[in-house]
Amino acid sequence: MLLMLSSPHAHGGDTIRVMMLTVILALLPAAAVSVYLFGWLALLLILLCMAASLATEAVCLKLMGKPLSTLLDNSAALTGLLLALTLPALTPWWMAVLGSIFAIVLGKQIYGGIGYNIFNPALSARVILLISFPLQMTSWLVPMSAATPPVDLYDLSTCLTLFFAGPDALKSSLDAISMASPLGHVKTEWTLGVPVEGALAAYNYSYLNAFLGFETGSIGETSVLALLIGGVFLLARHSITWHIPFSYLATVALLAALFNAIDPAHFAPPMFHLFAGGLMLCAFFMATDPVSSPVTPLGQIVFGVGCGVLTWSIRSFGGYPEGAMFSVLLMNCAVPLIDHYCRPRVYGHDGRRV
Amino acid sequence: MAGLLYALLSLGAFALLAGIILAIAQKVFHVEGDPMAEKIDALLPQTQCGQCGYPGCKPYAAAVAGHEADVNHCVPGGERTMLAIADLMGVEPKAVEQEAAAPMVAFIREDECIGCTLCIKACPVDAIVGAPKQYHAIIADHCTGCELCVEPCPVDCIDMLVKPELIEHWAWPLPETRRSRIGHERREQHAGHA
Amino acid sequence: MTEIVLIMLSAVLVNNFVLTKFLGICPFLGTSGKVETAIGMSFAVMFVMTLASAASWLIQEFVLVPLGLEYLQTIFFILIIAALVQFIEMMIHKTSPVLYQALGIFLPLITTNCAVLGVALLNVQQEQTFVTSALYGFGAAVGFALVLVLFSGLRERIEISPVPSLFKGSPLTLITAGMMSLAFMGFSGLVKI
Amino acid sequence: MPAMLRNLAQRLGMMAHSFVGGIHPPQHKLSAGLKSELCPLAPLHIMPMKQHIGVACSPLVAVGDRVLRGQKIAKSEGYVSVPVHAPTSGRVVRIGDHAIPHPSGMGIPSIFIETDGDDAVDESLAPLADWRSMEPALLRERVRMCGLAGLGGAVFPTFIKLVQDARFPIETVILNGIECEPWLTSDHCLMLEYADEILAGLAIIMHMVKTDAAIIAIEDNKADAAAVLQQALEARDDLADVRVVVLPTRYPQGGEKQLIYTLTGREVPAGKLPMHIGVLCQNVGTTRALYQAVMQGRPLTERMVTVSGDAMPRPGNLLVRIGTPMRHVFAQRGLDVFEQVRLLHGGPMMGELLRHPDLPVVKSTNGMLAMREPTFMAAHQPEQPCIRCGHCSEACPAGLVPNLLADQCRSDQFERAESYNLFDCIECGACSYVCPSHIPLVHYFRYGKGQIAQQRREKHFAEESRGRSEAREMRIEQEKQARAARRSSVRAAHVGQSDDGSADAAGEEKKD
Repeated sequence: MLLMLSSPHAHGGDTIRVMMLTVILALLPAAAVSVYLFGWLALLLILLCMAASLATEAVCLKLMGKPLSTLLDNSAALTGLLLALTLPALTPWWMAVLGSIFAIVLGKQIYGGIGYNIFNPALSARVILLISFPLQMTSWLVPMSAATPPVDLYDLSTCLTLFFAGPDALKSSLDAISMASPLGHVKTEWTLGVPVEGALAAYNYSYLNAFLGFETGSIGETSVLALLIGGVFLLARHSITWHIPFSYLATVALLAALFNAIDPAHFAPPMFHLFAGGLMLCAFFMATDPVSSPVTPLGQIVFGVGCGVLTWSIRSFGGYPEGAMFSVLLMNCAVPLIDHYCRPRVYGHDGRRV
Repeated sequence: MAGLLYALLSLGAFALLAGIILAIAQKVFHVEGDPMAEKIDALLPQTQCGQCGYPGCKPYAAAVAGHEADVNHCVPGGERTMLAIADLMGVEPKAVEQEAAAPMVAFIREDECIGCTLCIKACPVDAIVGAPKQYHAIIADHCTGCELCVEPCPVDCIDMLVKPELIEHWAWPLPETRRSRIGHERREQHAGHA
Repeated sequence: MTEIVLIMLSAVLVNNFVLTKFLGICPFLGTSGKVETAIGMSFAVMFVMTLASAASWLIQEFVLVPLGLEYLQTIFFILIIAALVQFIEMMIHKTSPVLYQALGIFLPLITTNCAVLGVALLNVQQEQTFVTSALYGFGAAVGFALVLVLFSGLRERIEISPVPSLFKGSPLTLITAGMMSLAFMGFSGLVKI
Repeated sequence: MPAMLRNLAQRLGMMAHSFVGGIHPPQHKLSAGLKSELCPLAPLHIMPMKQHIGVACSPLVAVGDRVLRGQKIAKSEGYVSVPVHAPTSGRVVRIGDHAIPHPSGMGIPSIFIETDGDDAVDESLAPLADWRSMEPALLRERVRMCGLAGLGGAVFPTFIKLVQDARFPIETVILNGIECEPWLTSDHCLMLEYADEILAGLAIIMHMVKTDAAIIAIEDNKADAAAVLQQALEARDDLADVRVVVLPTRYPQGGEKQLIYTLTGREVPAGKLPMHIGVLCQNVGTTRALYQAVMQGRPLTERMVTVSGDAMPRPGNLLVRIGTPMRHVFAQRGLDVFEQVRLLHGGPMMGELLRHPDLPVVKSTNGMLAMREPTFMAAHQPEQPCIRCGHCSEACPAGLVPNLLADQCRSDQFERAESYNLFDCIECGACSYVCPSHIPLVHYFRYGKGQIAQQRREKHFAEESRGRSEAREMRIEQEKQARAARRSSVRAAHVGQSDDGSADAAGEEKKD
């Protein structure tokens, strides 16, 4: 056997598997917080999404005649975990399974498998679910950190009933056990004419709670602290670079600060924007998904700024309370063009090339 | 009745106006010759071999530009030329009818040559030198391998030889990996459309 | 000023003709194979759409309404569009033969691009002024151009991907367009016009 | 992260300059610090007719001729070319094709010399001890005659770089002792043992290009060599403006363009040479060979070769005659069974895989590595899809985006690859080294470059053919017209005989 093998004949030893595993590890703090907040329900959701993703991936690989060992690259598990963390705790089991199938099939395998997807698989599935089931996807369960949680989420049987049979089985309605998320609350109140400060005061909003993750929301997006720990871990392990998270968060913060200074009644303060909704999760784990983000540093900054502008605009003016997911998907569309126009300067060439 | 008249008149007047503007535009933007033919000619290998059924590369280019000929008739150009032309013309690629063989050069066995000059007259690129009653010789660097000289030779003393490969012209092949074949699969798929 | 920005934003993003109103899908799919072609098509459509919406407003206001000929709207608008398309076709043939070849049948087919006629009819429906209808036409064209160019970038990337043979070509193209449309739903409600 | 800190440090002016990208592969310099040894003469030497970049040579000797060490046995056939010399005394036994260390495995014409064991030296070239008073052009001719080509591995004819051009005066000479390839220690060994000769060679180069400033660049994993050179430098009084600069180890620091940027903060513009920005870069091995050529009148017949690798029983640095079969060299260090062993010519990052050990040592052979099959295959795992992590563009010292380039090369989008600056790739291999998907990026670039070169040749040939074809058509047309004109004049003459009046008219027409 003599293949034509070109230099280099040495390799640094990085593998896709380890890179994906690193991201999964980085998500563990956020997952832990989600289990603390939503008890067994969060754990069930995470496990089901991961299992469904792996199973779907296995079926796809089988259908396409690819080796099943590809499963071991951990990418399907990561997609499942990411999807679970973006879902509300009240997501019924079948919706979670459906989402996982969407993520793997429509998000990834249809484009040729790992490395070829154009949109972030987890996010595209999340948006499909949001648009298909708007009620369930915007009902936020009251977490265990609340003063009087309506259901005991640390009780396995309650959670199993809730998960597989829905709130009706517990003889309670969706409304009784759910509450508004801070972003949703502010948006609704604003349409009713209540200024932002008033809305936040009425919500008993506290920055500390939001930072630690005691507000409600999708199970994995609540705790800024846990997500920051994961993000710093990724940065330290060189799994991601600072460009996207930094430019994304900085853009949102700058826009929010600017407009908050102009009209504090309409525009929420920067801290609120940074701590609320899925911004942190998106900035560190979704927008940085290597496959669907630009390759070059300049391109990544452009990408991050674009995400930031879109997120803030949709939150401030749009019909949806949260724009982080949409903004990442929208910027995913622009990645090929960003890659084309934001290439680094090549040695020996000055400035821009044709 | 008046309404109908108005309708007819206004529509007619407007159409007339548009017609006049377009007529002027036609004069201004008149296109001389066929720029596409030249662009296609530049892609052809210029062997002038006539295997496409046209007397040379330029006539074939003109035929393709005029949508009279398909893009896949250039045999020595092979798949790559076909794809380039299809790309330029914005049409679906078609399978090349004949596999392009390895590049060849003609060679005259001098001891058999009778010096009839028929091959010299046949050569489209003047790559054969010689005078009547003298041995003829091929300038290997000029020969396009079109084989047009083989037929006219009355004593069959012209051989087509495979062009020797030079180490300087050696090029790396694609890596032998599964993924590297995607490009080829894509081309094959295009070829399958024909 | 604010109004102008809002009209543009609305036409480009919120009510994007291709991804929200699903008009002009045919050239959107037909000319998005390569970025260069898409850019050429974008400019052609921008030219036709802007001029067509302005001209159709003029015709509507000064010919059709005074003469009570509103029922001839469609014919007149088509006539304007057809003339403009003829004009730009000659222009492109002269200036860029390669683009002319690449656009092929889709260039004359701008005539029947429902987005162009759509914008002219919508302008009349929404009782826009001359300036706003020209702006709306331009905005719609920019929106068309934006998604066309973005989409062509995506398609160039898909082109070199090992897509399962079942989905090769138009199936995946349509799915991707659908995903883009989903993403554009994020803009809904952004501008209330 | 280190890249980020480095960039930051650069911005803040804490570090002078530093090329972008780069990697830190494990050094594996097993043979570092080992004394060089002479490789015993092999019974047969094989001298390929082209061991440099440029035009091949043609033999000057015939089968049966006796040759002496240093005798010119092949002359250069073009400007970018240097002659070949006999490595030892002996008899020419054959002239014919033999495989050379080249990825194609193809052979080129070579001269086979059977060693007679005397090692008698051809003394026809006199030492030029008073080089200081000599014209640079004369010294340059000596460098050419002695067959010098860049011994760092690129083997570009040295004399061409030593040209003096009034428009581009050389300001700084850079002596490249970086040797950033893992495993290799041949330059290191030379610097430790022949510091004086290297400095003397440097002095000659500086005289030839008329400059006083030079920088000797050494990576910090060779601090001992830097110290030795510094000491030798202080012992000389003619090299006052020469500095020894120790750089932090990073691959590919030794790349000419990268090194020039690191040391001077200037980039060699694309398509230009270092000369155009007033810099001359020479490898330490070449510099020592230049010293030997000028001061001792010895053509290039020998070079330092690192023999190493994890399958090598006794790694070391050997002074090997050019043309020595590699099998002979490996045998000196205890390797004579080549099963489950992969042989590399050069370092692991830019070296070529050899198909077998029956190849001659050539001027570019800076190292010969024998790797165990598992070690080797660990670096060549099956290719997986690109996940666009961007590590390759972070590592690229040329500022390219390797993953996009590879996509383009793979799908034959060569025009686009060119517009993405494919030809600015220096093939250092940093991208493939860091790729978590094990994509052989450099291989794709080589494929792309080869295809583009071939297309250019074809295009050039097509244009020439078109010219010839058009000339022929024009000639045929002219002949036809001439014939037609002749025929009509003949006919006119014919008609004239039968009818005088009309003949006159025709004649008048002709006059007009």
